Amino acid sequence: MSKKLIDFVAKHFADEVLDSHSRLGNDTVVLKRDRLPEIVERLRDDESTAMNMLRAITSVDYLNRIPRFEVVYVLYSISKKHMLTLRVVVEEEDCTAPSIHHLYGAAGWMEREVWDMYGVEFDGHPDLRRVLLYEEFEGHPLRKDYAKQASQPRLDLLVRERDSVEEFNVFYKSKPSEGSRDS
Amino acid sequence: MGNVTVKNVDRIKQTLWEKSYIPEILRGLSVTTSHFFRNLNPNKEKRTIFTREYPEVITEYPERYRGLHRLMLRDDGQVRCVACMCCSTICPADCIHIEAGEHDDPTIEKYPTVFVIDELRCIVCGLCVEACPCDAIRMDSGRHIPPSLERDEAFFDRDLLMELGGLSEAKQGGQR
Amino acid sequence: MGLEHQLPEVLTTRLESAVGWARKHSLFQYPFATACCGMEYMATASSRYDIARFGAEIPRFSPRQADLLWVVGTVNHKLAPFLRRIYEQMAEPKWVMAFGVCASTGGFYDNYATVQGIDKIIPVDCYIPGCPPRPEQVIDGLLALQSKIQAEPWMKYAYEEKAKRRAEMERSGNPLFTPIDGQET
Amino acid sequence: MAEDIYQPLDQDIHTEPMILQMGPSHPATHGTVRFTLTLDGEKVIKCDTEVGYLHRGFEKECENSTWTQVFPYTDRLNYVSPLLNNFGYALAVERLLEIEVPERCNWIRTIMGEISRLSDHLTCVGAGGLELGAMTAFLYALEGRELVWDLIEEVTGARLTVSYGRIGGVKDDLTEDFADRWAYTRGRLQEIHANTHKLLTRNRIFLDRMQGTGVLTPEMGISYGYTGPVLRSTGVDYDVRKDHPYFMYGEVDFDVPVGDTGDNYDRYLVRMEEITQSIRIIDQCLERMEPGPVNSDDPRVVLPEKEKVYNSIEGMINHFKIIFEGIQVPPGEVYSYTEAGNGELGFYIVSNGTGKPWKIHVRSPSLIMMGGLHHLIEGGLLADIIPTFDTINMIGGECDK
Repeated sequence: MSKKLIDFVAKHFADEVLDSHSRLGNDTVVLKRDRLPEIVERLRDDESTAMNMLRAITSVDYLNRIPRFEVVYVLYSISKKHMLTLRVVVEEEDCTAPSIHHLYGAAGWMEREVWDMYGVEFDGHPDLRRVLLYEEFEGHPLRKDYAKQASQPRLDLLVRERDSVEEFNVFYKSKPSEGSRDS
Repeated sequence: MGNVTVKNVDRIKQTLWEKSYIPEILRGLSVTTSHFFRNLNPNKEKRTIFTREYPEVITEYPERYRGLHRLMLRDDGQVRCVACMCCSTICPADCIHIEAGEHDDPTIEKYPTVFVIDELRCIVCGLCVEACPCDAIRMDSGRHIPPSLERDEAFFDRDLLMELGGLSEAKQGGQR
Repeated sequence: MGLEHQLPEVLTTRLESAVGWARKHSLFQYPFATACCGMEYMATASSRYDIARFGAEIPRFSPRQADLLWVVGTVNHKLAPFLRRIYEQMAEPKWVMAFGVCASTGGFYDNYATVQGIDKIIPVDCYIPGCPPRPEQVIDGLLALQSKIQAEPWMKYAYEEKAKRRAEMERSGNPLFTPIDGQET
Repeated sequence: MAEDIYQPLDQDIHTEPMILQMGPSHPATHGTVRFTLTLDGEKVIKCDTEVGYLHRGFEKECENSTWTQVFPYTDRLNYVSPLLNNFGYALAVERLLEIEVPERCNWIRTIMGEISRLSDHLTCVGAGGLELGAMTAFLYALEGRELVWDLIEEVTGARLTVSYGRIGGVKDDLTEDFADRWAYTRGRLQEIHANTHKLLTRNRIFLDRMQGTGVLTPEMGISYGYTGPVLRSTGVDYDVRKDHPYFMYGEVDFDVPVGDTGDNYDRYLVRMEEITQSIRIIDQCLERMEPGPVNSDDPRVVLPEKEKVYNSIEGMINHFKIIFEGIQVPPGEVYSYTEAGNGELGFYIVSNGTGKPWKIHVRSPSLIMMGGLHHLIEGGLLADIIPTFDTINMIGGECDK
């Protein structure tokens, strides 16, 4: 895999690059946050890169690491058939990243999803609503410190906490005790 | 090496005759009536009736079909399971509940005093069968899990699962 | 009712079984299809398994015209109010079928998003296990429900029993049967 | 003069757009999705799509499972073609582990993947027919799907949620009489394909509903991240199988059908043509594959054979380690992508070197397509939503994760 794309970013935005590597067929550049839209726009419009498709935006929560979050952008060029992964570091206290919704249509919903799941705010996004969860939901479920089973019912439901051991016990107590067959 | 070509799909242009609906109605009717008459063929072999008459004619499931669990038995008719917890660990749905007990027979270390599968949580993935190190649990009973009218009816306990089980032929314990 | 008290016992039981028979063979269903099980629901309804053989072929996409609610697939907390509302819109007598493990118990989705079984929102009459259930399982479940409907007392007790059950549940503080605020059913 | 008479009347009629909620449980949206439509008469001015009614916490569940336990969850992403998801995920983890699978495994994955694609496209075409009133086409397509599922069940043991892929291989080899069974199924499928063509492709009612509705331009498609048959219908020949061959797609001949207008009818035609191509790929694979092992021989990832587990202490220990601790995947991250039924299915996987994934992100084609759906709907008629939504082929499990 050639490192053409990494070199391109390093050449034009040397100050922004924190780290870069090419591993397992993925070229990755770790960037500072603030000039991201500029870099992405350059990558999209320059003829030698022509990254015209945004494949995915996601975030990774490295709990107990500073900076805690990383927002990952996967760019692809349909004509040149090459791919570049940009990783942007985001602090926990200032959990924002610049929005690139004006560059790619797809970014609008992807950023909404990252906001929904990780709580990373995107500056300049016109419609930053929850997309998969509902408005009443508090917190961001894919953060590592959000408990897996902490549900927030919309109805005032009878919510039985699931406890499989207890379920089995209830089942067993309801039956007369029976001697095991083979002992 | 493969040869991959890009080709355009042909969009059809309707003729005036086709726009009049008539040929398409006829064509559609020809398809459906040909199905109809084929199934009226006096030679029953040539009919292609697709419907299964399920409750009257029981469907035979393929050999690999994952259905109701069964617990396999040893030669002496006791359960093979040694309560190693592999199946309940790998189960993504967490639907197997095992409590281990000491066995009187010194050659057998442990056996399950309680072995319950919540069939209403089981997602029939078959990971438990792969995880079992002693061929004790299988899902090839050739039966599907029966529906239940009450939640509690779906807990299948050890004795029920053993009734379905057969003798396991797996030999264990080296050349012993 | 009232007429049934005038009738001799033999006649009412006859009538009861006739009504049960009529009901169980004319189930108008509302498929609340959300997830994977919807694919098997399609398979059950189409040519190979042909659920029409059991008098349950017509899906009514209006809850007011349906009397059997199939909850086909996972219900999450975002969708739960809608399911509850659909259930409340259905006219009595009504039955609910939990289709697949997700609807029955939540299956292996044991997390913040999913409801751990629709029986926490609405009462369920029949649970069909399997993820997703084979059409054979669905037919078995339908037959089980049909025999339940047949056995259900109609003239003497059905409504009184249900009303009693509701009142009891409300008294015991179970919010299962209290209507949602500000919602007409 | 006539204009003068009517002008004041026009001003007097007070009209305002109507807001209509469509969904989340609507018969035409075969999935749970909600449109908030602003209507001017029958024309859609604005469409706000709301998804998430099937959000099941896929990513959270994966983070709490071992690498092997993720397979059942991937089955339920795109539940019409679960095998493609299985193999896509397996490929991603294998890239991270840097292991190669045996050749026969790759052939099997190609065959089973294409069989799954058949089921996906048949469902889409059939359901499209149903929603436009062509019930017969639906019944025929589902007949084809049942035949395909019979094959899948023979091999995997389940009709729909197969959990057949494994890291470093597949669960089981093909059955011995698979080629014969395929020969039968193939004949029936081609008959069904021909019948569907006869019923739909030149039918005027169908054409009137499909042609010129839900038009997508190539620029819009690329910008909104559309992939798969929907993007190909606009004339962009992007297909992961062609551009970045994986498994055995580099070894077989097939055509990538592309459309030129990007309307619903093109999407339908592309899917119909892909059914033919999938059949062609399977034929070639079955002809060329050779016997051999189906699982990698790497003891880190593949469970030892049952014989060894029963009879040797090393086998037993290895077995227990994989079951209890999970497969140990070296730290790192990878973005791996395959062509699923609806488009590019990407997995962005981060491992911290333990038996459980630190993060699994799915680039699900449906969710991304739903993000741009309002462009296809706005400006059209209310009734056009139904064919558009169908040919987009949004699958709830994949869209909402």
